[in-house]
Amino acid sequence: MNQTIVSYLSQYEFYDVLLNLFGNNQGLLAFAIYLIVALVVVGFCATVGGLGTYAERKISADLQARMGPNRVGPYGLLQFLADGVKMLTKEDIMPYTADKFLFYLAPLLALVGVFATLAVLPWSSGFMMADLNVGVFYLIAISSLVGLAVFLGGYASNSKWSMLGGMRGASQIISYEIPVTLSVLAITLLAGGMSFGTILSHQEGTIVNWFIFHNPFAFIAFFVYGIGAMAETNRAPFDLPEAESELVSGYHTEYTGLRFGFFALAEYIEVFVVCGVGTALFLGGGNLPFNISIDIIPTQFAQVVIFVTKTCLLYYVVIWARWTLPRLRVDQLMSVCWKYLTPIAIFNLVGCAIWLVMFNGKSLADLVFGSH
Amino acid sequence: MFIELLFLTSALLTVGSAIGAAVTRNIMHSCVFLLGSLLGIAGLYATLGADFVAVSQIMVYVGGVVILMLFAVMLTGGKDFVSRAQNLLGLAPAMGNKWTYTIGLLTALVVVLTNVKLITNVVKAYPAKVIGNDFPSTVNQIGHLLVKEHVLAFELSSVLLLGALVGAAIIARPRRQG
Amino acid sequence: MTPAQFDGLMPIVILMGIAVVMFFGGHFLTVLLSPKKPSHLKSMPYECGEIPVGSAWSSFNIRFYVVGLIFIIFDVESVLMFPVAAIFRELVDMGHGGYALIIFLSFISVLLEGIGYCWKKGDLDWVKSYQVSLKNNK
Amino acid sequence: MMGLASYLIISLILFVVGLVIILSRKNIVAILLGIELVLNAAALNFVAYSRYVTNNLDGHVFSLFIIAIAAAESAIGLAIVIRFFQIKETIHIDEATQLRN
Repeated sequence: MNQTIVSYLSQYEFYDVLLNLFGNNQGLLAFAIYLIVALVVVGFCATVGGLGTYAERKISADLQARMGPNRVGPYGLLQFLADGVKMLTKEDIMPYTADKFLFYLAPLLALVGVFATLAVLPWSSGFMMADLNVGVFYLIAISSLVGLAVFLGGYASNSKWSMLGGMRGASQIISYEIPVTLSVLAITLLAGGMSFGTILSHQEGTIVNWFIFHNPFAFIAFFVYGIGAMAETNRAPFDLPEAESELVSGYHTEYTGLRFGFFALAEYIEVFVVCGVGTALFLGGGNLPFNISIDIIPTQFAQVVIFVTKTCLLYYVVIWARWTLPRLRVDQLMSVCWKYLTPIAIFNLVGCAIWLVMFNGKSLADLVFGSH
Repeated sequence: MFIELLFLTSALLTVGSAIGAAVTRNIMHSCVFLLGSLLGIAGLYATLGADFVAVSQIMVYVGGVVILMLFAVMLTGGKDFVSRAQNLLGLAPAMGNKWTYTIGLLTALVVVLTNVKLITNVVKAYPAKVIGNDFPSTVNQIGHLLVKEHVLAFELSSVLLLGALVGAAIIARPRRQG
Repeated sequence: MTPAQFDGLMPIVILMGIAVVMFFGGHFLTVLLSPKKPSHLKSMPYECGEIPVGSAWSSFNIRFYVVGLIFIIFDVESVLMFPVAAIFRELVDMGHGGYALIIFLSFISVLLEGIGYCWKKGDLDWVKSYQVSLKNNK
Repeated sequence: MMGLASYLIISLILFVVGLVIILSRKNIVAILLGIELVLNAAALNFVAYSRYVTNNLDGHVFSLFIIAIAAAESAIGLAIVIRFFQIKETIHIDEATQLRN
């Protein structure tokens, strides 16, 4: 049942050719395939993270009726490569009063925390790297490492601004993890399992079978998840910990050069991962809204393309929200989380449970159209 | 073969950072070393086939307890946390004089001897089967166990969490300097 | 886990390895490429230009801890609820839906009462928690 | 090499290191840290036995509850430490001698 890329590829005949190439050692071949796929996924996500910065400037530019970056490469597309090279050649300064060991460790924790979530992202029903049957839960757990990295980054650089930013950032990330976990819990209720394979297989068919339209509570849970996810990646109206005007870019004030680059890369990839999880959980990642049989291009690649377009749509909404909504104060930030989001998330969870028991598992569409 | 590799790295990570947590004098470093050993223990759970327990260990300990400890260290006078106690051959901060250590060594010897005797019986009784009884997916079985046999414990744990929440909230509430 | 399922852990370890290799490779490149002109002024923590006074590691307000506390209690609650939620649909199909619902709702309602208590006692609000708690603790 | 004995040895080492931390540290937060290590050593034993000896998952449920109780315990312990610091301005274990402040 757990469909990973290795088990998917093993249906083809070139797999057996490869097998005896590797002296039919099953583990080694799986390791090689996973290594290649991991490098491809990491390269893709790094470019998407880089393009995220480019898209952010371009979209914010045309929201404010000005031209974004267009010098480097056609339409400024290679802007993020230029930023990368600039990061590499900047001097790497560490404040003399800083705590050397933690200052060095914080970006590594952030990077490991974000890259480990890529293992579970469901690109398509066949191309999942690791279809663990604790999939979604593992993703939430590993992304809590980033909150720790934010705190350690803020603490280690021993400047009042970054210390305050680190404390606020860590408390914001951990407090917004509760609404996200509760809305993901509502989806595990509906899907009857935590692995992305079961969640996706429950959303096949037309747009009506997506979990967002399963019942009104799941619909609200999508928005609770969206707001919580935006706050968890320090984006949009919740980016107080790194607010330029107040905390002089918060916890990574003292980080220069490539260390700051790692923090920024981890942040942008995490926004992409969070949007990807949003599409997989609520919008049936990889499943077309209308079921026409596309046999011209193999279904797996079509599903990957559909998954990536849906994620980029959500990414666009996140960037759009950043440049239209004002920034929240600290106490508003915390009261929104604890007094509005968490009660609504618990209400959704209870609602989903009652809905499942009352209509024993049938979605709104099944009741209305009366199918299966 | 991959499993032995994973077992070795997580065992080394666990034991190494546990000893690191004991040896470093800066409390923040020992918190980060505790984090390392907790991640190692999660890896050990993974090699034991307990995938749900490994992930809940990461979620609760790494995402919660360690951050809470770092907050507590910051809230209780971040100033003086390099412990200045005299230390034992420059390694672990020492406590007590040479008598305590001799008695400590004697008890340690007794404890280790009994444990070794115990473990030898266990080793003889259960030889290292490579993959013994493997469970297809632990999450569903844990769910069934929680709902059927351990229902009382499941409900009581919510009462326990409520008690912990209310108690800690009362204790940590800012009051007039009492 | 069956041996094949242990391979499910392989991508996680590989990706973490890639992150570590990328981190140290990046640092190796910066050591090669970037200029190194350390000066005392440059490595002073940023204080909008003034000379930084005192250490930043002074202690902070208590409300950061209350947030962490409530988070960890709800974290443990969601950990215990995930297995039950994962098999909820299976129980509904097996016909024990009502039984599972009772267990699930009683577990949540006990903790909902906890957050209600913190809300009323003023632990959740960020700034006024001192004045409100003074009024409550008269 | 991955038999039951190796897991027992690892949890023994963790237990002993946790005990050393509890005994040798003056900072109360460090003592709580030692308690966490001891609890983890016990939870590891449960899962190891449920893997190699019994073949039901009670060991997993047990270690889940150990994790839950350890989290609640450390939350309360740290709350007490913070109150103690507000009263006594220090978290050195030798100051905690009276029952009333």
